[in-house]
Amino acid sequence: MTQKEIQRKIRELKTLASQHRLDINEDLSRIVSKLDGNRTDDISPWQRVETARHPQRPTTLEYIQTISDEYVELFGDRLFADDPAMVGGIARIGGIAFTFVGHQKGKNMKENLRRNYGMAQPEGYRKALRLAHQAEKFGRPLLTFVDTMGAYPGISSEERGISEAIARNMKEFSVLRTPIISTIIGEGGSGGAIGIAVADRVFMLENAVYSVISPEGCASILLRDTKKAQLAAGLMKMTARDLYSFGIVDGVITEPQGGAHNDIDFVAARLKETILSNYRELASKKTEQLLKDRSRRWLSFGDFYDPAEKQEGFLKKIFPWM
Amino acid sequence: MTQKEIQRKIRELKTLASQHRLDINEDLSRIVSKLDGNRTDDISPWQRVETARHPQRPTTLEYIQTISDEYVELFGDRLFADDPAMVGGIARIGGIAFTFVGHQKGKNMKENLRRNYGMAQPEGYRKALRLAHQAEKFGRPLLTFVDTMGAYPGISSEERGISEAIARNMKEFSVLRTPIISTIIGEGGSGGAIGIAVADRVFMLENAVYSVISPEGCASILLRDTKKAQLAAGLMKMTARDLYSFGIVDGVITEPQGGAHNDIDFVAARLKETILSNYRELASKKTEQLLKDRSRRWLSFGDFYDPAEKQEGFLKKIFPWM
Amino acid sequence: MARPQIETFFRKLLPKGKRNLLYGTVDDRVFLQKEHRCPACSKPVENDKLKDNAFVCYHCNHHFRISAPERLRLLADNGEYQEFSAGLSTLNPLDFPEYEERYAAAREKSGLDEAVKTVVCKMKGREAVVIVMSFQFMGGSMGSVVGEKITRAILLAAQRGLPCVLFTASGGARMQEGIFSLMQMAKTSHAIALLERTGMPLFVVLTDPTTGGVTASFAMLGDVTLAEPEALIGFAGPRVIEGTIKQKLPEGFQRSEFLQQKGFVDRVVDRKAMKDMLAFLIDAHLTVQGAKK
Amino acid sequence: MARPQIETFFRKLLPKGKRNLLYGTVDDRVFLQKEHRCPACSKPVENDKLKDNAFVCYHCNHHFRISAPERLRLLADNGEYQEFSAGLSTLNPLDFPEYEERYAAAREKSGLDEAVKTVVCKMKGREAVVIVMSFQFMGGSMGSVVGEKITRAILLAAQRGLPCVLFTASGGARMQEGIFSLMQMAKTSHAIALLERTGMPLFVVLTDPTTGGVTASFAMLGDVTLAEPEALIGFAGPRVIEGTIKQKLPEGFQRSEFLQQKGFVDRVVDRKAMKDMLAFLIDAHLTVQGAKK
Ligand SMILES: [Zn+2]
Ligand SMILES: [Zn+2]
Repeated sequence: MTQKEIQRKIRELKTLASQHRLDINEDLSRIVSKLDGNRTDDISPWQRVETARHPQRPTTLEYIQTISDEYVELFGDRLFADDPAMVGGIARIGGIAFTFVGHQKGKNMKENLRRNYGMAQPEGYRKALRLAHQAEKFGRPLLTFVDTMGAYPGISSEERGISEAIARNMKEFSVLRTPIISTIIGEGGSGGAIGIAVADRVFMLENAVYSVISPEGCASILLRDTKKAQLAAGLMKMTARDLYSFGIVDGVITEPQGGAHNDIDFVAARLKETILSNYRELASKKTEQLLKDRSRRWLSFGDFYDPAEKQEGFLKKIFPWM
Repeated sequence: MTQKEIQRKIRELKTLASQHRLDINEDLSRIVSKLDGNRTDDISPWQRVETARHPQRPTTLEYIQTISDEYVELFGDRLFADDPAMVGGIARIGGIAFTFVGHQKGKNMKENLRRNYGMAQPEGYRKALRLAHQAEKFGRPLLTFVDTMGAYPGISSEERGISEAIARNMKEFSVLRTPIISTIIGEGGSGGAIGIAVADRVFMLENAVYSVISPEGCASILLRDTKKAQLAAGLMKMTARDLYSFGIVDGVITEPQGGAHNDIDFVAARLKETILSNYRELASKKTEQLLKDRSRRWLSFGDFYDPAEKQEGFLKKIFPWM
Repeated sequence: MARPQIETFFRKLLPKGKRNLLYGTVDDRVFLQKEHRCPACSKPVENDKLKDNAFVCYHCNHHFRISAPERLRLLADNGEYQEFSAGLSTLNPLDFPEYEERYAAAREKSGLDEAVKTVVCKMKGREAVVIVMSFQFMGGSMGSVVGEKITRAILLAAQRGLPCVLFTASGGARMQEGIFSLMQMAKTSHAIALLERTGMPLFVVLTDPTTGGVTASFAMLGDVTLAEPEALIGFAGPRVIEGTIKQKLPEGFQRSEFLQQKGFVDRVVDRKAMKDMLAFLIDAHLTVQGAKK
Repeated sequence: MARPQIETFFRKLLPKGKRNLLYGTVDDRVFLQKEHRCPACSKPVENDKLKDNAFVCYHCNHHFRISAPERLRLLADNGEYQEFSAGLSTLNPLDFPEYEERYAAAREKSGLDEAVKTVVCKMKGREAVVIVMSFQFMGGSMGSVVGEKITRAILLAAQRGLPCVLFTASGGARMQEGIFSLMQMAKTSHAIALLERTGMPLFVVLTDPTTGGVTASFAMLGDVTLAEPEALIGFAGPRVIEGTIKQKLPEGFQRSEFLQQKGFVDRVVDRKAMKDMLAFLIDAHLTVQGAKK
């Protein structure tokens, strides 16, 4: 979290300076570049976006197949339908039975039509929640894999309550009595992504992106120019490295040159190792501790100026364990 | 339960007699008629059925309106739709806030089309369950009112899992941590009825009927003659008096001559009194006791010959509190 | 645990010509004929070859209906199981005309004592309570005996800390038992609520056909719900629905694959893969770290 | 509890000609004009008469958009409330261009300090934590400040054992805060999970418009969900959906009444009946026998 702390201090400094009408931007950017000194990031944010969207990028089921000893896919939300844009089931990985859920894109036009390009509808999120509750009931840890442009923005999706489904998932995941490890493997698009990404640990593949809106959406709405998506990709700070520096994700999983599709085994090995080592760490905690830590994590997100500097104090007062 | 005990003994006697090839039917029927001696039941089962289905028979919302100080109807299952065939909400009755749910028939063609003649679909049962869970969460007792030919037997209903919805309701109601009082106010048709009728106390209005299948269905399937519905109505033993004698329902609420529609205030007063007095009794129990008693009630239903006579013993062994 | 299979025992009691009824259960129309044809692909099938293939058509994968003893032969290690509550029988609680006669006839014709058999057995070494319904006993209908046996078996799993596997096959309620039959829906559902609290899993396997009150109770309450291919599964029967909507039902409606697509079945599993699947699921639900409380 | 209304305080700071902006909030297009017409029925409305009618068109019952101070004037007994966490402001966590300028402009133009106001007040004598969003502050968008204030207010209700009432009005995420904005969806949802455990109720009132990340988080997590008539409520905005499906949306789509019909809103309630409704619901959720544990 030191990166986050530094970033935060810099922002506070900036606010203070602007209140006192001091121009310290130049000095600040020098500090920032020194902090970043040891990095050579010659891959642009837009290139990351393109890699994350690569038609051959490995999907949830491909990773599951690669990292598990054996797995069984399970279907349906028990309410309305099975949503092929969201898969789930039970996978034995390193001898441990995990429940998994994840967005599922296709690799060709036909499969993408069936899977709606990984844009899940309410029944997808409700399937994920059903399987999460099963995991909780039987003490299986939960793995989630995020890879979606966003929840499907269509009439059917709205009619059946996509908002309710996403909201309920976040609430229930946040207090699920079993360890949850989430990985953004491709696109982490807005509410559709976070609808299955409330977890104890969140990882990103190196070329994955995670954002409140697509670069195109940002360009169109905020920059009022749909052609500025590449610029927006940078401004939105949506790369794995950005989010790691913000402390929003816990780690970045290296990809081979050019992206995960060039060597899925390489990525899967690191993914598996990350999952197993983090699972072991989480499993060693008592459930109450696990939930307190998760609670602390999610309540802490946000960056704002508080004149009373009482954020910590406030939460501590409300919940002594904070 | 003495009525039930006697009936049971008679059946056991009969079985024993038939095993020993004794003809005691004549003697038995004399005993039965003596037991029934003080009753003059000149209303046939079929007349009960017709009264239960009377187009002007008071509905759930009419009873709620009549017995409550104030009530608010609440809508929707939070999943797919609001089902007008199943109503629900919060009613203050005698100063106490109850949650209520019930089938809702219409009083004219237009309303019946909207309410599907009180034949609920999955969303209706899921609305009932949602409201039941709310009642549990906030410690409100739950009232249910049964008045349906049955769950809607159509494509939409099957597609969205009417079986799952009814099954889940029975399971959840059976362990709901708040008192439940159910009243069959008109037709209690099969799974569609019991889907909201698992309760601590079940009452029937005098002319209500409650059965696993309609007399017409029974006539067609078992008697192989659709015209024998009147006969079937008697064979199925579906009147309030029958079910009370079996110990399936806990009491029968008197109706005025000709049926409840002739004087709803008369019936509502008795209904309200029944609800409030039974609520007070149930509320005085600790929750664990309430649930044990409910468990015992529902596990005990069924009538069969057990050579080892170990039914009681078996359950006691499994659950010491039985 | 070892005990002679009731199946074998009953077989010997039957006249020679009718012995294959027990294995042949399946669909009476098929097995009462001398020559058997697959009802799905219409090709002739040899009895022995069919039996060796778990009563799955070796031409087209059609799953013939099978009864409890045959199901247990396929599932239980060495075909061994311990049966419970086998002696229960109906008391005809409504005094329904002809019920007792039909009941006796069903016993004689099927060689079974009721529409459900409840046992404890091992599958690939995993011990479980296994509940198996038989459609050919009065259409697998649920009366007091069926409800009681299923309830006892579920509670036995709860008490012993065993997983529970439930194979359904039923036309619904035993109408001759009227309201007593209806109450079994609530009773069995409540038993599952009690099982839930023990953390023991319930695996339901839907087989052809499963309809009516059985579908609308325990059949839909599994932690994991499997189904054999193309089984008919529904609440209202197809004819009732056609009567309601006044038109023909679409192809595949109320079949296993349809239910999987509609979100009510976790997975359609071939009969021959069922034992492996159950073993995997039992492991995944029991051998893990243990539910955090 | 009593404290001068911030509303009044800000009003005095504004140049005279702009003071009615605070009351007029509503829809800027309407109130920046000298003559006001109801956007629904197009009839002219008098400012004072409209205000006396809770900013509901007295011709056609159209509910004008109102801001937090106005909402609280209608709800809080004697218009009195105690505000919390009022001083929080953005740090522009992404260094997003022009964000700070827009933020400052929004503060000046609206007279509000952020898109949400969190208070404790009484309604017909019932004390509650009340959270009110204001659409005219940057489209009611949720950034870190909005998420934090809502989270704190919900947790305050949990700590004090007070019911919580939440009026939504938002275009969704504050995009300038990127991922930090997205995280507020999870944060506020988690706060509600914590509130749930205390047994205190959350009543959500959806007002026009409520879309995007706000709809897909706390807006949909009330124990009871009310909505003002004809409010636009959805996840994706109508234009986005029309872009997806390449056709016009049906009449009434994503409106309160539609959501009630689709099962996501408990009841559409007129603004003038809202206070009575909330009082009834608070009583029904608090004064009962107490949840059995
Ligand atoms: Zn075949
Ligand atoms: Zn108007």
